[in-house]
Amino acid sequence: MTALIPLFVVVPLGAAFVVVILAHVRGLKALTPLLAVAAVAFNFVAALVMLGGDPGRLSLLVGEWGLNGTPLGIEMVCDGLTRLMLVTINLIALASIAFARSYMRRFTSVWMFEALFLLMTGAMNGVVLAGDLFNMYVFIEVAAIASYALVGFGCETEELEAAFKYLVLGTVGSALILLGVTVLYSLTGHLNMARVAERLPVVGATGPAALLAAVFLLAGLALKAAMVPFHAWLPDAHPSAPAPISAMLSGVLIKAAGVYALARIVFNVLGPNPQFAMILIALGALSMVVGVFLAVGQWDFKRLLAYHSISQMGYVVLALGVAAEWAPTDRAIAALCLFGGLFHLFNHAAFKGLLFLSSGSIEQQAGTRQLKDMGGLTRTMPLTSFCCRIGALSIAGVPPFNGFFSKLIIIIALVLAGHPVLAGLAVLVALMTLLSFVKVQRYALEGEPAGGAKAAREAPAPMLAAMLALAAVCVVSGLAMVLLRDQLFGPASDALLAGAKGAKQLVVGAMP
Amino acid sequence: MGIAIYVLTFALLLIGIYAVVAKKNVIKIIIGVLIIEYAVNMLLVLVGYRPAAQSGDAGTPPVIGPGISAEEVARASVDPLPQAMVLTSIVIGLGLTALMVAMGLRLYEKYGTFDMDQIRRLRG
Amino acid sequence: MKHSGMTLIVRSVARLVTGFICVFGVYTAVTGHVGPGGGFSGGVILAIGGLLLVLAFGRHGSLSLFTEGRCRVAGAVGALGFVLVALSGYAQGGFFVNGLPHEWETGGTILLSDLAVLLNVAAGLFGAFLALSAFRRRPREV
Amino acid sequence: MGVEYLILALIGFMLIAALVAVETRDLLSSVIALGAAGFALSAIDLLLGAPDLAITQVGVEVITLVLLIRAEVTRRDTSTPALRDALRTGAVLLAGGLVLAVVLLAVGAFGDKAALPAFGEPVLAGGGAVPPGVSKDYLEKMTLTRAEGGTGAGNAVTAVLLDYRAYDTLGEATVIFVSIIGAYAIIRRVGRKREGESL
Repeated sequence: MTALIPLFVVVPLGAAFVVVILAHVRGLKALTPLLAVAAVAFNFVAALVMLGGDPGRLSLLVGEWGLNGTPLGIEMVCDGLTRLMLVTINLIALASIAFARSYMRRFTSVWMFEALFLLMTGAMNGVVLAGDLFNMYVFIEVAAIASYALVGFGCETEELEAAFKYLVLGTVGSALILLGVTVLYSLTGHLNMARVAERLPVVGATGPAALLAAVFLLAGLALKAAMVPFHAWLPDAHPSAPAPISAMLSGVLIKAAGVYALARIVFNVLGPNPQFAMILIALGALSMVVGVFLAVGQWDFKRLLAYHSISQMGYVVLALGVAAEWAPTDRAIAALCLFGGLFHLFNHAAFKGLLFLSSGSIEQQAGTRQLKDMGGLTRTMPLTSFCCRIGALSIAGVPPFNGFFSKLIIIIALVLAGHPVLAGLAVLVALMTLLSFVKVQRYALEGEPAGGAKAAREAPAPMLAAMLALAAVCVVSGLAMVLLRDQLFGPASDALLAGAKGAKQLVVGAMP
Repeated sequence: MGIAIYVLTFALLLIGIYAVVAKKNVIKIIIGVLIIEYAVNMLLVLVGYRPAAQSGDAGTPPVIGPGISAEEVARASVDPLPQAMVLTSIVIGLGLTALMVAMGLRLYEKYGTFDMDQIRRLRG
Repeated sequence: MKHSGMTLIVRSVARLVTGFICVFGVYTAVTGHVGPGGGFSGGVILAIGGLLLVLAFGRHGSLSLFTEGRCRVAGAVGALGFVLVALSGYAQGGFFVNGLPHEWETGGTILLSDLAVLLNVAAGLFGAFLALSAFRRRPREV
Repeated sequence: MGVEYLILALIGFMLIAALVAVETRDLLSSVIALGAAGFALSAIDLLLGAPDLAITQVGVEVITLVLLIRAEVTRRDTSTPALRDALRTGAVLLAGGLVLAVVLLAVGAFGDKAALPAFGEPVLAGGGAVPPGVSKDYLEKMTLTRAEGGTGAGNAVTAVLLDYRAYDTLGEATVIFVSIIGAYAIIRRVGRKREGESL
């Protein structure tokens, strides 16, 4: 099992290098899409195998560099949370790359897209598998650079401007993360997360130097996760990318490089305490409310979805914050919050990926992203509209779908944790979300076909297959929640709640 | 003395952030990003420094070579790990520069200006 | 297209110096395990050598052998080589396990990794420079 | 203690060069001032016992300067300051002041206990609250065999980069690769095909 861990990173990276070589060999260029799909499919299957296997922590010392239980090199860790993230990332990646087979036909040099896509996916797998602070930074940076280029892939004017803005802000965020890592290293002499967590209390986990590290890390990761007030780049960058990339960015990149890293560092490295909890709660609540208010007024379909990403990630960060507040005192409430938060994280990946893919399908067929120029898509594109509707119902939190359950759990957890005001806000935001998606239904799907929608035809089969698969996930994961809780979310929240104490267990595995 | 060195490094970081946030010329923004990289890299090298055995000399490199024995390296050389991190970070910065220059050139080609305000206005 | 080179003096000096720069770049890379330097420094220096020739002689002067496409392939081959070094560890029992003779001043796979990185960095940077300078010179699109 | 004063002077020079680079209106001067700061940084690297970094920094600086000078299609920064920029500057100054206050606390300017190790006394040197970190092993095991924790490289930075932490370097090689493929993708002549066009 541990031998499988590096392959999550190496297979996509190696495939990307091979794609570049194949693209320059006459006659072999046609193989690149197959290779890309095969690499992502391999990762998805491997993620399912990992999920089905032993639910405990797996640890791999890269290069077998360890002495008497001390890692000398880099450690890769696969625990419950990592497994959940691996499944999420590779599920959305598989759907997106399958979708891209047809969608990207309109673009030139598609092999560059495939190479960048594979590099981004592999790097995100690297982020969630990292048991080492600097390693995490490196892979966050690889994923981010690939996404900067992919946002500008269409080379149109707005796309370039959005990509440049995203690049500059993203780089500032990365620099802040590296500063935080530097401070932690100079305090503890280690980069291994478990070792840092172990030694931080000795030098003063609440002292000014640790505070400095926390300020840098939280600010940098909040920038990556597009939390309000660091969200300025997201509403430009996410809609500008080609649709499969929008699905990847909103669906998994802001989670892997932002929220996941934030959770890991707050819970497993710095250790949960009331100050960090307050910061996370404030960031989460603010993003949740501001994001939805900005979304309601949007008429550009993809931009509307992007603002909803900010708002929905607000739910997740809010739940994480409340969990951090209760983790030292009441484990049960913290576990419930984490369950809600992580469940919503997975659900958001599924329905936001679905919505962005269907928006891409609509944009391609109807030739517009403006809701006012559409109408009656149910008649001209029945299957796409069906998928879009399932995604909208899920994000709006309508009962049998997955979004309803995760929001319900978060709200219950907030009430139990003694935050009735925040729970009320969460309900309000859910209603606003519903309102905004009623608008989407009303203008895009219902009524008489208008504008570009008149000439629209149903999307090609690969695109439909990707959307239907994600729609099935949205329906099934809502109903199968009780089943999934022990399989997926139990080990994941345990991994976070083990905190700095559990981090010591990270260091196992073969020593020479 | 040491405190002044650290504080000036953070001042350099702030100059970079100021350029990124307040300047509107694409080239100036790129320069701001590069200044931020300098500050971060410098801080990394600084935290690994320890003075050479003979005071007044530059720090001992973590390299065994003519005139530097293994014992001396183990006893007095500077920390190699932050240097490896900086090397990574320098290379990341170089890659980013290439990407930023590509985007800057492309923006100029499309809009005929480096001014982000004008670019925004032209976009409408 | 007529290339824009520089004056005769610059060209002569460039011709003389480039050889030394390139040799120094490779030397820096292959001695990285025993002295200062390594694949990255070597690759950057090697790229500077190529850059100097292009600046002095123009795009089509002397390096028409190294096209953008070939540079991309060479960069990918370098990166793939590094991945293969990583995977070769599986033969020894794990990811990135250094399996070659590993005593004092041999460095095991370090030399191989240095060479792979050298190719990756030098070819990548030189190719990027070619692409950017070719872009700079082409007429504005409508 | 001569080295520390030299480092301080060089950092001061970098600050001035950075300010010139940010504030001057002529873009060519601006880029050259940035280059000056970069070369000062490589001198600092040399003083701090990092010859590897000094070599790489000089090389990277040259390439950066060439790329930036090539990128300068116009020479003037023609942007005009507006009220919003003044507000932004104010916000930066405010946030910067706060960060500097935390930095002062963190570097132990007020004699705090849980501060960063003082300059010149890294964790590696021992003597702090925590035992020296992994770097101590890197330095002490340089001439040993693999079984005892050595790599067989005479340069500890290379040993860390390509053996102990070779996996990071895989990421690093990937970064160069990804940003260069990204640059190619950004400067493609045409991004999207038009109707019925095949490229």
